[in-house]
Amino acid sequence: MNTLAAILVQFFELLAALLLAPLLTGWVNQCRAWLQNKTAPPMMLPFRQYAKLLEKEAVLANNVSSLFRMAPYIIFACMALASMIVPTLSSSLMLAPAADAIALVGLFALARIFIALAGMDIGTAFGSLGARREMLIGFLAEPALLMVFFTASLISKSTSLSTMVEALGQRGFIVYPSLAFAGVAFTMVALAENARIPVDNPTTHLELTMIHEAMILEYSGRHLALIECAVALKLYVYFCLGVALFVPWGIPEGADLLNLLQALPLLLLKLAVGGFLLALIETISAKMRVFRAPEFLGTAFMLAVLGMLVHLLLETGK
Amino acid sequence: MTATLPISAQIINLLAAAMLLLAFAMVSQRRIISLINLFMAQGAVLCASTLVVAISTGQSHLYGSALITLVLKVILLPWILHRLIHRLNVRWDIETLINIPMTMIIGILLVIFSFNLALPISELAGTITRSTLGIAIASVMLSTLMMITRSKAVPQVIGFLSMENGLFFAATSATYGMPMVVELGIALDVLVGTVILGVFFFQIRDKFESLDIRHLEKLREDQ
Amino acid sequence: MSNLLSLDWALVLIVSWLVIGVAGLLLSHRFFLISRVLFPLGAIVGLALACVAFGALGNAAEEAVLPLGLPDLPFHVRLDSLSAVFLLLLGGAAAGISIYCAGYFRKGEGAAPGLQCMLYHVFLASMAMVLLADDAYAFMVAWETMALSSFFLVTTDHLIPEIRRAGYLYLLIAHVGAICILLCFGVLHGGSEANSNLTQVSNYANYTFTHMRAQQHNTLWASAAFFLALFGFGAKAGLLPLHVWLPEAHPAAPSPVSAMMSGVMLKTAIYGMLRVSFDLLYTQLWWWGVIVLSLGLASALFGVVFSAVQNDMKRLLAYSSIENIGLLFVGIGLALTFKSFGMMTLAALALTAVLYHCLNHAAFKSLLFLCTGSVLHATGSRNLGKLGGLIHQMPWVAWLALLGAISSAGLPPLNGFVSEWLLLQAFLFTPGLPHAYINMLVPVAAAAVALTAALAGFVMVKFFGVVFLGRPREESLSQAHDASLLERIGLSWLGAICVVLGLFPVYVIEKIDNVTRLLLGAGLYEANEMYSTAETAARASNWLMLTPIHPDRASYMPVVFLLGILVIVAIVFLLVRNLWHNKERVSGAWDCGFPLQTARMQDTAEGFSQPLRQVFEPFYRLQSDIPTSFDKSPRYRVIVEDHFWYWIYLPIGRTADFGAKLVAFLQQGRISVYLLYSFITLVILLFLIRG
Amino acid sequence: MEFLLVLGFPLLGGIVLAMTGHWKHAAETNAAFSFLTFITSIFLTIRIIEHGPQLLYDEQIFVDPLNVFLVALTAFVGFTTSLFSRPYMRIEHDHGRLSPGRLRLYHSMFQLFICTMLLALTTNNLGILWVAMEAATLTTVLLVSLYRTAASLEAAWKYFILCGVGIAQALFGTIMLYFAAEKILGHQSGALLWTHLNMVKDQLEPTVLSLAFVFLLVGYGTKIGLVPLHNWLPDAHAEGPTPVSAVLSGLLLNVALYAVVRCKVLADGALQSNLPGQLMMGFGLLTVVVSALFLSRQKDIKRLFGYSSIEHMGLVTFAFGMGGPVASFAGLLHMTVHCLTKSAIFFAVGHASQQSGTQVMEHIRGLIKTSPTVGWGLMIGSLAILGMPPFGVFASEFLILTMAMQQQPWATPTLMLALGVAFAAIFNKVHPMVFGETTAKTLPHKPAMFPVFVHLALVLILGLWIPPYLADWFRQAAKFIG
Repeated sequence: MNTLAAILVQFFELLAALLLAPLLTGWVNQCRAWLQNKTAPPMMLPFRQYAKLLEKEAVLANNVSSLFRMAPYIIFACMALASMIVPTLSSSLMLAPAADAIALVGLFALARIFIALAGMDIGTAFGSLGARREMLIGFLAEPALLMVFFTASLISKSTSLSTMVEALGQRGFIVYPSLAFAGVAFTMVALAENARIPVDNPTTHLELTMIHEAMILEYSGRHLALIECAVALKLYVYFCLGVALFVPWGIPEGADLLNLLQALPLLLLKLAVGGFLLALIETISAKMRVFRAPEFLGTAFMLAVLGMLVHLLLETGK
Repeated sequence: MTATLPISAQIINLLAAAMLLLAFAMVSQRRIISLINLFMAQGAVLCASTLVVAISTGQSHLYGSALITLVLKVILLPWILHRLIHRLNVRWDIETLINIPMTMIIGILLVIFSFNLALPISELAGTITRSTLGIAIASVMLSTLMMITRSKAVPQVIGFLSMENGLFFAATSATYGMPMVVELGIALDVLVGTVILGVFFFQIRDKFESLDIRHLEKLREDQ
Repeated sequence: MSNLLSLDWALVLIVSWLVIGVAGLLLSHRFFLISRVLFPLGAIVGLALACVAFGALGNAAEEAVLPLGLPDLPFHVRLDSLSAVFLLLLGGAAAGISIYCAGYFRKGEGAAPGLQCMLYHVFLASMAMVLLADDAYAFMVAWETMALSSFFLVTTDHLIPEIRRAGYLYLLIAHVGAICILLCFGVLHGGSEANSNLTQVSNYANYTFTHMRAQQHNTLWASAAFFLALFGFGAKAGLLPLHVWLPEAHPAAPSPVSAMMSGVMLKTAIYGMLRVSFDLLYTQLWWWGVIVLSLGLASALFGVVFSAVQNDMKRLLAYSSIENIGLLFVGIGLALTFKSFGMMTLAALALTAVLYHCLNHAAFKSLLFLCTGSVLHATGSRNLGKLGGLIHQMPWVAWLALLGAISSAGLPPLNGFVSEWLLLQAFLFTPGLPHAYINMLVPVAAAAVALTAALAGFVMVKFFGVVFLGRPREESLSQAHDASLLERIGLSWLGAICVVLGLFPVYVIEKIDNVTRLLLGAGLYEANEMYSTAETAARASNWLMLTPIHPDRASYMPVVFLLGILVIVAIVFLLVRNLWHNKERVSGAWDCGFPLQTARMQDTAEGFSQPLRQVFEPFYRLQSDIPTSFDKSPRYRVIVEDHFWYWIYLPIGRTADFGAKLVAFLQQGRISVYLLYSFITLVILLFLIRG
Repeated sequence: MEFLLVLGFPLLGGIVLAMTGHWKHAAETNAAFSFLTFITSIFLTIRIIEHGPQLLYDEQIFVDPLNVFLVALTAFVGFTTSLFSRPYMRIEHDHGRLSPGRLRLYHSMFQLFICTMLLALTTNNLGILWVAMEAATLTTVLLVSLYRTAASLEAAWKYFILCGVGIAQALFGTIMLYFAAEKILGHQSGALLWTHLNMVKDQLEPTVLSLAFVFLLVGYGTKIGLVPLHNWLPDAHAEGPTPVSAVLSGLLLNVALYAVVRCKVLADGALQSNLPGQLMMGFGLLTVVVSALFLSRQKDIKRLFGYSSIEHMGLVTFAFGMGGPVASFAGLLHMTVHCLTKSAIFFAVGHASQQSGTQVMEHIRGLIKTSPTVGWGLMIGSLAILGMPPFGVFASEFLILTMAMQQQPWATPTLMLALGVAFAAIFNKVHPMVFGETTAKTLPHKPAMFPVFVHLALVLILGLWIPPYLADWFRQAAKFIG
C-alpha cells in the first residue's frame, strides 16, 4: 500500500513543482515591482506567457543542427528530474535514492553544458559570447555548490539529500557556524546560477551584459516556452534546496498523504518569504562587470571551503 | 761499502752512473746530431753493462741480448737516424717547451722519486745489480720527461728509443734480462717502430714543411 | 582444462599479435591486405584478450616461466586479478582502436603501412607483456620495448622537425624513467645489506617479484624504493614535474596511436605504481600518500588549466590526459593513506575509484582522440581556429564525440561521473583519519578536485562547441566527409563501453572488488565494522543502485537517472506535438542590425579561453602581442608556454652543456699535454698503492 | 693443429696480400683469408669445448674457454669487416681517395693486424703478449694514416707516441711481474708463463705485484682508452678508414681488456686485498662519467662513436673490477655484444658518411629516404648500443647495474646518470641524421649491409635468449676470472 502512496507523493511533488515554479517567478517579479514602486504584473503572467509561446511557430536560424532543437527538451527534463529529487513535501521520496547531492550538482552541470552548446550552435557572436560567460560562471559556481553540500554532508554524515534533511531537521535550533558560512555561499551561488542581478540581469537583452539571455536569444515558440519553464523550475529547485539545507523544520518524514497537506502551507510560506528576500536583494544591488563575477564567485567558493574548515575545527571536537 | 763489492759490481755501478749521466745530458742537449751520438753512447753503455753482468753471473742468454743491443742500439738505429737527418737536412737546434734549467730541476725531482720508488724492490732483488734498478727507473722517467718537453718530432722519437734503453737496463738489473724470445720480439718491435717513424717524418715533412709538433694540434674539442 | 588455461591463452594471444605484426612487415607492399585483414584480426585478438582477462579476474593468480631471458633469470609471467583488470582495459581499447585503424590508414599517405602495422602490434604485445611480467628483467624488457615501439610510431611522419623533437624528448624522459624503475627494483630485491652473499653464482635470480614480496625493508630503503618507483612511473604517466613530453608526443603521433598511448599506455604506468606500492612493498607510510595526493592534485589542476587554453585539439586532449592522471594519483594517494592507518574499507573505496577511472579514461579518451583523427582526416587541420560546424557534414563523429565529451566532463548518466563520484565519496571519509594535520588538507583537496571536474566541463564545451557547432570557419570544411564504416564501428564500440560503464557500475565494481581484495586484503562489498553482512549482501545484489558503503550514506542509480530524463523528454515532446503544433520556420539568425554576418565573427578558441587566461594568469608563461588600432597589418598572437620548461628542463640542458665544456678542456690536442696526463696518473697511482 | 691454421692463415694472408694487394681482386682474397681464419677458429672452439683448455708448443700457447671465445669473436668480426670493406674500399677508390698501392698496404696490414690480435689472445707467455700488443699498434698506425691527410697524420702520430709510451709502461710492469715470478719459479723460461704464474700466484711478493699491476693497468689502460689516457682514441677512430675504426673499437679494445683481466687474476691472487678490483672500478667509473659528458658536444660522427666505445669499455672495466662470477659473466657478455653492435654501427656510419660525403653530423640528414638499409641499420644499431632492452647490451647492463647495486650502491646513481646523459647526447645526434629531409646522394655501389643486420640480429637474440651452450661457456670463463 505504501508504494502506491509513495508514487502518489512523488507525483504530487512533481505537480507542485510545475505549478509553484512559475508562480514563484511571478511573485518575485511582483515584489520587485512593488519595491521599485512600479505597478506589479499579475502573478499568473508566466503561465500566460508559456501559453502564448506554445501557440507561436518556432523560428530556427539557418545553419542550426538537431542539437539546437533537442536541447530545450533535455534541459527541461533535467530540471524536472531535479525537482523530483529535492525533498520538499516529504523527506523520503521514491526517487530520493536515485541521486545524492553530487549527482544533483552533476545534473545542473549537464543542463548548463547543453544550454551552452545550444548557444554555440547558432554560429553568431552572441551565442558563443553567452556560452563563454556561462561556462566562466559555471566552473566556479559548481565547485562552490559542491562545497556547500560537503559541509552539510559532513554534519549529517551522508550525502543523500533525504538523510541530510532528516539529520539537520532533528537537531533543534542550534546555529552551526559552518552552516552559516555555507548559507551565505549558497545564496551567492544561487544568485549566479539563476542569472540574478549581481551577476546577470534576467530581463535585459543588452548584448554587452547578458549571459543567460545571450544563449537563448535564438529560441522562439515552444522551445522558448520550455526554456523559460526550465529556468523557473531551476529557481524553484534552488529555493527548495535552500529550504532543505537551512530551514528544514516541518518537512515530514513518512510518505503518506496526510502530513503532505500539513507540509504544503509551510512550504508556501517559506517560498513567499524567500521570494521577497530575493526581490529585495535584486533591488538594492546593481549588476557587476562580467570580470568581477569570478571574484564574486571566488569569495563564495572560499566561504564554502571555510565552512568545511570551521566544521572540522570546531564541530568535530564535540 | 763499495770496497767489499766484487769488481763486476763496481763496474756495473760505474756504468749505471754513466747511464744516468747520459740520460741527463740527452735531456739538456740542444743540437740534434749530438743528441743522436748521446743515444748511441747510451746504447754502448747498456751493451757493456749487459756483457759485464753476463760474464759475472754466467747467464748464457745475456750474451745474445748484449749482441742484439750492440747491433740494434749502437749500429743500426743511429745509422738510420743519421741518414734520416741527412735526407731531411734538418740541422737546426731543438726548441723546448720549457727552458733547460727548469727541465733539469724537474729531472732531479724525478730521480729522487724513482729512487724511493725502487727502494722496496731492490731489497728483494737477489741479483747483484739490484742497486742499479733505481737508476734504470730514473732513466726511463727522464726519457719520458724529454718526450714531454720537446716540440720537434725527431727528439721525441729519440726520447722514446732511450726509454726502451732504460727499460732494457731495468730488465738486466732486476732479473738478468727477459727470456730470449721476448728480447728478440722487443728488439724486432723497436726496429719496425723506428722504420715506421722514419716514414712518418717524411709524410709530416711534405705535409707541414716542418717537423714541429705544434702543427699537430688541430684535432681537439672546441671550447 | 588445466588451471593455467587463462595465462596460456593470454600468452598465445600476445604471440598472435606479434605474428600479425611480422606478417604486416612482410606484406608491406599490399596495402589492402594490411588495412582490411590484419588490423581487424588484431582487433579480434584484442577482444579475445579482453574475454580471457574477464574470465581470469575472479580466480587465483597463475604463474609460468618462459624459456626466454637470461640464463639464470628466465622470463617469469604471472596473471593475477590486478593484471587481469588492466588486460581487460588493454583488450577492450585495442579492439576498438584496431578496427578504427583498419579504416583510418588510407593509401599513400604517411609512413609505410606495413611498418606501421608491425610497430603497432609490437606496441600492443609489449604492453600486454608489461602487465604479465613477474620479474624485473622481463618487466624492463617489455617496458622499454613499449617505449621504443611507441617512439617509432610517434615519429611516423618524421619530416616535421617539431615531431622529431617531440619524439626525442619522449624517449629521453621514458628512458630516464626506466632507469629509475630499474634502480627501484634493485632496492626492492633486497637492498645491499639484506643478502649480499657473492658466492651464489645465480644470486641475481632473486629479481623475481615473488622474492621481492618476501623482503622486509626498513623504512629508509622502503621509502627510497617507493619514491624511485613514483619518479619512474610518474615520468611515464606524465605526473607534474615530468609531464613536458606528453603534450608534445601524443599530438605528434597519428590519432589511433595517440589514442592507444593516452588511453592505455598511461594506464600501464598506473599499473606499475599499484604493483610496486601495494603488492611488492611490505609497508606503506602515511606521508607517502600525502605526497602522492598533493602531486596528483597539482598535475590535475595544472593539466585542466592548460588544456583550456590550447588551440590544437590534440594538445587539448593530451593536457586533459595529464589532468585525469592527476586524479588517478589523487586516488592512489588516498588509498595509501587509508591503508597506512588500517582503514581497509575506505582504502578499498579509493582504490575502486582509481581502477574505475582507469577504465573510464581509457574508453572516453581513446574515443575523443579517434574523433579528432576523423576530423583531421576530413579537414586536414588540427588547429581549432580552422574548424567549426562539422556536425552537419560529420553527424556520426559529432554525436559520438559529444558522448565522449560528456563522459570526459564527468556528467551524471555516463561513466566519467561514476569514478568522480566514488573519488569525492572517498574524500568525505577522510575526516575520520586520526591525524589532525591531514584533516586540514581534506577540504582543500576536495575543493581542488571539484574545481578540476568543473573545468573539465569548460574544456569539453570549448572542444565540442568550437569543432562541431556553429558555422564552418573555412570554406574547405564544407567538403568534409564523415568517418568510413570501419571507423564508425571502432568509435561506436568505444561509445558503447562508455555507456555500459556509466549505467551498470554495480557489475563493474563487483569485478574490480577482486583486485582490491588482492591488493588490500579487504574488498568494498565485504562486511566491515560499520555494516552487517546481511546489508552488504543486499547491497551487492541490487544491480540498480550503486551504494559503496551504505544506502543512507550515499546512493546513485544511473539507470533510473537516464530513464527519468528520457521519459520526461518523451512525454513533453508528445504533449507539445499533439496539444499544440510542431511548425518550424527557418530564417536568418539575429544579427543586431549588421547585415554582413561572417563565420569569423564567431568565438575563436583563444577567445573562448580568454576568461580563463585572465583568472589563472600566474599558471601560464604568456606572450601576447595585441595590435594597436593604428596597426596597418594587425596580427593578434598569444603564445602560452609552460613554466616548468624554463624552470627545470632548460637549466638541466645548460648544466649538461657546461659539464661537456668543462670536460672538453681535457682534450686540447697537444701531445705533450696528453703524455703529461699519462705520467701524472702513473705517479698518483704509485702514490696510492704506496699509502 | 687447428691453432696453427688459426694463426697461419692471417699471417699467410698478410704476406700474400703484401705482394698482390694492388690487384683487382685483393678485397676478395682478403675476405677469403678472413673466412678461412673464421672457420678454423670455429673448429678450435669446438675442440676446446670438448677437451677443455689446451697447452701447445711447450706451453707458449694456452687456449682456455676465456680466450677461445674472444678468438672466435675476433675471427668472426674480422671476417664481417672484410666483407664490409670490399664495397667500401671500391667506393673510396672511385672517389679517388685511395690509390691501389695504398689498398695493398691496407689489405696486408689488415690481415697482419688480425694475426697479431689472435697471437696476443692465445699466447701463454706475458712477454709475447706484450710483443703482440706492440705489433698490433704498429700495424694499425699505418692504417690510421692511410688517407695521408693532415688530420690522419696527426691522429696516427699521437696514436703511435701515446700507445708507445703506454706499452713501454706495460713492459716495465711485465718486467716487475717477471722479477716477482723469478724469485719463486727460478730462472728457467717458465717464469713468464701465465699457467705457471696462475698456479703459484698466492706466493708472489705483494708489493712488487701491486707495483707491476699499476704499470700494467696504466700501460694496457692506454690501449683500452680509460679516461685520463684516452686522448688518442677519438682521433684514431675519426681519421682512419671506417673498417679500421670498426676493428679498432670492436676488437683491439677487447684484446687490451683481456690482457688487463689476465694480470688482474694474478694480482688478485697475490694481494688478497681487492686493490686491483678497486683500481679498475675507479678507472671504469671515471671513464663512463667523463666520456658521457664528452658526447654532447661532438660534431664528427666517428668521434661520437669513438667516445661511446670509451664509455662502454669503462663499463666493462667496472664490471671486471667488481669481480665475482656474475659480474665477470656480465663483463664478457657486454664485451661480445658491444663488439658486435659497435662494428655494425661503424659499417652503417661508413656508408652514411660516404653517401653524404662528410663526417660532420649536421650535413648528414634523412638517411632513411635515400637508402633505408643504412638508415635503419644506424638507427637500430645506436638504439642497441644505448642499451634499449630488446637488445643484448641491455641484458649485460642490467646484470652489471644489478650487481653494482648489490655491491657498490654508492656507484649506481653516478652510473645511471652517465648512461642517461650518454643516451640523451647520442640519440639527439643520431635521430635527425636518420630521419628528416635528405641531403645525401645515392652510392655508386650497393652498400654491403648484410653484415650489419647479421650483427644486430645476433645482438637481438642475445638480448632475449642466451643459448645454453654459450651461457655455460661464459660461466666457465667467468670462473677462470674468479
